[in-house]
Amino acid sequence: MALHTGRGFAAINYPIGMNLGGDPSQALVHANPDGKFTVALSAIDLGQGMKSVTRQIAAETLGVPVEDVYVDTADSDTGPHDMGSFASRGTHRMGNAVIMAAKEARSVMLDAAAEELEVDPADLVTDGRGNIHVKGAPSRSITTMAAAQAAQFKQGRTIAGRGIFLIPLSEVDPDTGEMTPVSTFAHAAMLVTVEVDDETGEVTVTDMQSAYEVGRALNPRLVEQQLRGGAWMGMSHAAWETTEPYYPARDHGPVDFNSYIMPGPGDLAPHHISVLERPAADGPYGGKGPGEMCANPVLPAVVNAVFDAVGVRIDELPVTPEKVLRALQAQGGAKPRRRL
Amino acid sequence: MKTPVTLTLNGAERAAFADPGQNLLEFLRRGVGDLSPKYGCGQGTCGACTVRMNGQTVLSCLVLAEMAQGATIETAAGLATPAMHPLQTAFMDHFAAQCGYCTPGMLVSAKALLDRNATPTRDEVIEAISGNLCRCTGYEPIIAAILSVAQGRIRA
Amino acid sequence: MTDMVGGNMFEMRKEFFRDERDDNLNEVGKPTRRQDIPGHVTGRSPFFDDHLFDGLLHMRCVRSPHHHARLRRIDTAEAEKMPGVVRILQGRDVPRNLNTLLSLLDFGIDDEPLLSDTKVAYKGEPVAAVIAQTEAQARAAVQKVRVEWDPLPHVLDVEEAIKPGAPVVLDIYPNNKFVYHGKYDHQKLRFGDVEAAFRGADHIVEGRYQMSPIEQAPIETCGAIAAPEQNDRYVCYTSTQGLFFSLGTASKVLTMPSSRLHFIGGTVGGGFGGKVDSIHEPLAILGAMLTGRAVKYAWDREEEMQVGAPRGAERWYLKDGVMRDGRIVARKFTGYFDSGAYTRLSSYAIIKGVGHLPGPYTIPNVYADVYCVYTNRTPATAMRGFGITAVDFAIETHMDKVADVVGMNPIDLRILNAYRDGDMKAHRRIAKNCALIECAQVVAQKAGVTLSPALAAAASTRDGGGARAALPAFTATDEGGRVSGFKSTNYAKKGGRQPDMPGVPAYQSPRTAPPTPNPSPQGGGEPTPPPATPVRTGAMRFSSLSGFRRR
Amino acid sequence: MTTLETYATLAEAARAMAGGQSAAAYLGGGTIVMREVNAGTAPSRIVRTTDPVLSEIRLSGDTVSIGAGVTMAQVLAHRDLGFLHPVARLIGGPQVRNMGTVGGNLFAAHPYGDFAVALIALGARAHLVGQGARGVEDLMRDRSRPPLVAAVEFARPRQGTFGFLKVSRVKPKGVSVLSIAALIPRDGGRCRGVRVAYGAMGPAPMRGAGAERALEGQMFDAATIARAATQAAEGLDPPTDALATAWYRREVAGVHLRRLLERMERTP
Repeated sequence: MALHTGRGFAAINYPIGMNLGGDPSQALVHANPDGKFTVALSAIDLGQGMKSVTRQIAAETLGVPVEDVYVDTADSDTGPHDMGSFASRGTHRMGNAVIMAAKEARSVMLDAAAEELEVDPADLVTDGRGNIHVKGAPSRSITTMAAAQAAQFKQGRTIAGRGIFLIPLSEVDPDTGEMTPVSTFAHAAMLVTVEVDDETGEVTVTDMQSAYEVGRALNPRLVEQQLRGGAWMGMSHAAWETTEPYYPARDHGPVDFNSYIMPGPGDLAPHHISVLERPAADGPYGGKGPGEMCANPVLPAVVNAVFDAVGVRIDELPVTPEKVLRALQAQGGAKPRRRL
Repeated sequence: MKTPVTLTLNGAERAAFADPGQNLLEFLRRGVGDLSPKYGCGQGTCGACTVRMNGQTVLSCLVLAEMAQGATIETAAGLATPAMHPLQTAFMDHFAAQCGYCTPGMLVSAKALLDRNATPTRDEVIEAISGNLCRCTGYEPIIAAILSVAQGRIRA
Repeated sequence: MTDMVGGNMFEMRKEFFRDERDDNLNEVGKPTRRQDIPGHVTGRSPFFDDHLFDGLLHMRCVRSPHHHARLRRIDTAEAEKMPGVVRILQGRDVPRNLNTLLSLLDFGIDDEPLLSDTKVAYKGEPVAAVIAQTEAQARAAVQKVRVEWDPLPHVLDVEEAIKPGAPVVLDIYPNNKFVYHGKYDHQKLRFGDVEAAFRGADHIVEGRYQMSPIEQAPIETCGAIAAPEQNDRYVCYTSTQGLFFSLGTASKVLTMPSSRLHFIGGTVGGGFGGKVDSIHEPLAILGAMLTGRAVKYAWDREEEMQVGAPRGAERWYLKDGVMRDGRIVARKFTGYFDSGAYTRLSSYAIIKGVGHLPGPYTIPNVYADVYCVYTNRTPATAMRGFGITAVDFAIETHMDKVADVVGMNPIDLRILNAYRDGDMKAHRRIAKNCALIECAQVVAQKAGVTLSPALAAAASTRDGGGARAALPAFTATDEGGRVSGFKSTNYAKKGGRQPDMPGVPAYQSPRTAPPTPNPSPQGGGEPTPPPATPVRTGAMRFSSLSGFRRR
Repeated sequence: MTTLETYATLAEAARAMAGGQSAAAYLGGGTIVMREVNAGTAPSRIVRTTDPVLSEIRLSGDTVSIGAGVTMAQVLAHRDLGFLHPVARLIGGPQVRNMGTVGGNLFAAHPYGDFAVALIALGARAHLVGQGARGVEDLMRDRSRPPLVAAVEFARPRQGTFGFLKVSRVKPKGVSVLSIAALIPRDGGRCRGVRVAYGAMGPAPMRGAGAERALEGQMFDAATIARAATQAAEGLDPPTDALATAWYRREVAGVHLRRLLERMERTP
């Protein structure tokens, strides 16, 4: 028996947002009389962190602490229209809509504060800790709570805002494919180390080294969640998963999690992640969206690593022990390349 | 014909009628209203419905509700008292949940581990959660969260 | 910020693109706890199935055991008599029993019934829905529904399906292929002249790549609960990934104004693309309409895996023309998307994929023909990386082959060919905000891979544009795959309003101008393209993908 | 609709299984029957018993007797059953091991039934309610109308003579690509009374005649092990499923048998 180690590399980019645009997102923001804010969305949080990232974006734009903002989603009676959580559009589209709504609410809040402080709203700034004060004169200050109470009960102002983000639809040329698919791309590079058992064809991923460029990481821990979980899914796509083990035949299709297999907690490889941030010109605070692309580089990296280890190329996913063993037999045994 | 079933759920006595062939998962959810155990497969392959029955972790979708008569059941809903259990705090601090659907079952398995082994190794943690599938996190943050409690490294 | 978790490093490499960011913000960039995490760890987060209704009814579907068959008749008499059965739905009960998901964007023609009543085109296709007091009773009654089938020949492979004489999956499509722009049976990408470039290349590298069908496998299966709400409305708790997507679909197929529908979701047990199809909401609501009771329709795990739409299989053929020094001068793609029995989102994913070609590289000659092919398989739909994952697998495995042929370090090869700010892309827009080179360099450094000095010093912000910004002097085009008898619809004329966008926020660096100008609404987010090539014909609207109506 | 019948003794349960107007399923730990109940494919009558005899583990002299209702977790908790811990530990996850029983494992369809593989290698006999005893191996030949099993009984293997290996794609909890159990008693260095059993290499757990012949009466050394490996797949009829084809299972059976035997040979 021999275990062969190999390393494989892949690099990818990923279009952020619904291809060709035409996918609006709307947001509503309003303050309670005590200066706490509610963001009403119809966007969906399926684990990616929509509620959390829009909450931070709203707090940043309003100039209040994140604890003073709650994101309510998704109720079609209260949350305005949104296309949905797919195509890496959530953070990019909804984030921008929330900024627009929060800006409007903030300006009313500053107007109310200005009237109380008898100053020009243009001279006011927020400290992000619940206070509004005159630029350069922190002593001339009012709390967001007092401003909100004044707006509601004295001045009769609604501290609220509406936001929408839409990248209008692009045309596609039937003859050349000319189009404007998206406005920004995320990036990734991945180097995977595998061990291949040349008697059984079993492939073990032993290490992952990655770099992901995600625009601004609006919340680094949410980004890490996506990248770590997504890379695990990429590893799973590469060597474990399929609904059709004998594609294109439909025989032996999995019907449970014992036959539809994914890496277990005992199959994990250490994953060393580096995050680069090149802000997107039209992303919310430069954010892009790491959720979808994070799995993509792992698939080819694993296939390339298997080639590096034993010299066989598995061009049909998933890389099952059987495919590797058959290829090894056809090749007359392992022929390590070790190019990386 | 419906069958009356009385059990102790997270310390309180609860009773309801079980449909013929109804499993404990559906009984807990629709019968007595504890929605923390989740349906993920009804086949015993995902662990989302994990609860403790008389101290042992079981897959509630594979327990006939009638057989829980008189049993003591613990679910994730009973973890907070109301202060968060250290495991819950650790899951929050380690970002050990994304969609949150596997989390209640995962916490029940983790609690069962720490109750019998206060200082598990990484491999013991992996073994303890091997019956609970997570599709979001890649498991690593969950393992880290459980280990952090075991090693008393909970960030408040 | 660096954090070690079980030997898993996580680091922010702030030194890159530092002058393009302001890192001193109050909330953005902070590792704030998730807003929803307390609900998750206490089991209180309300997923669609965590809403209790008195007397909740359960729906289960009768499904085709055949890949392809005609429906002669459905006999529900025995099933109606089964204990607990309240109602059995068939196609005739659905007000508008034909839909395609993206018709809400006027994209694609209606091709899929909610409950098939004449023919089934895949194994597992629903033909009736039993509503009973318990799930067990619904399951038992499903077994008693008698269906008479006339099995038809079927086809499961994309390249078999487009051969002359192959079984016809859906007769509205020519040769089992979606029609793009009412003009071609595939989507074209033409940039320069690949054949000429192949002739001048030192090496030709070819490959065939097969992506497998994959289940999104969220731990929460897909489903919805609908119930009559006060004031003649219906509430629907759903696991959908697109609340208004599903609401709009229900409104359409039930011919019910959206004002009578109240959709509640937003807390979903994983989706990964598998909860976009809006299959459960309309049937659950229809059940509630016809029984006056709360109705739950959800897949069990087996249905989720075999009836729920997977990430479709894709087959890609790649051909590269490469110079000795590793420069790729031409790249040709032929792609086949396995859409399964119906369109769902596959036709659309192909446009996304084509816009992505040839990957993150600047290649002067690029060609692609990509086909959306119908087969007698479970319809495909979105999944994480939709339209991109499979072709990236093909591209990056192919890059490894190219590196092998020219005897080059695979990372060097990527950086040498990487796109940079200012380069012209094959879809005829200028590249900006690039960072592929930096990602590759960071990984090489971490993994101890020595790059050639020139490439180790390369940057996305340098040496792009100039000649690399030019469109090809000549682009070879063709009329291959021309179809007739189809015409496109026009999205723009149908409410494709292009509002001005006051206050569209754009991040502005305090120190230097952003790398590129903000997108203008009309520009769709990228700088206005240079004039199109002379060969370009009149632009078709995106919606023209929606294909066509019979003349 | 499903009805549950609970009986105080195994004998009554057996009578109920045999009698009654409609078919019945015997409910042990629930991991098999309840899945069928949930899927609506179980018989309408579910029969169980609370008979304490089912959960007894008895060791007298060299004889081990395990009640059919003993769970995998109970096997793992029993100090004197250490040689079976590597088997029980690889069955399901913690929850399944708390529920799944020794008796149920005898009748678990492919790809399940790894504990039965170990029992076959150990030469276990199953005590059937009112039907005397039958070899577990023999019981495997027809599992269509399973009799009620009270307990399984076998001779405790000598230290280092019993080995088990399970190959699965998912770690630490995954179903079998294949599993192998081997009993290699030695007498003056020679293998005597060898029993090799496979899981997921046939319609049910079965003996490996080829490997046994290669080992029986031979010195337990590298040459013998190599010979056994080449004959490992003889007489096996592995299924194709979502995890592997029959070809693959046959192809690697010898490799894994060799690895198991080498491990046993290294650690006497």
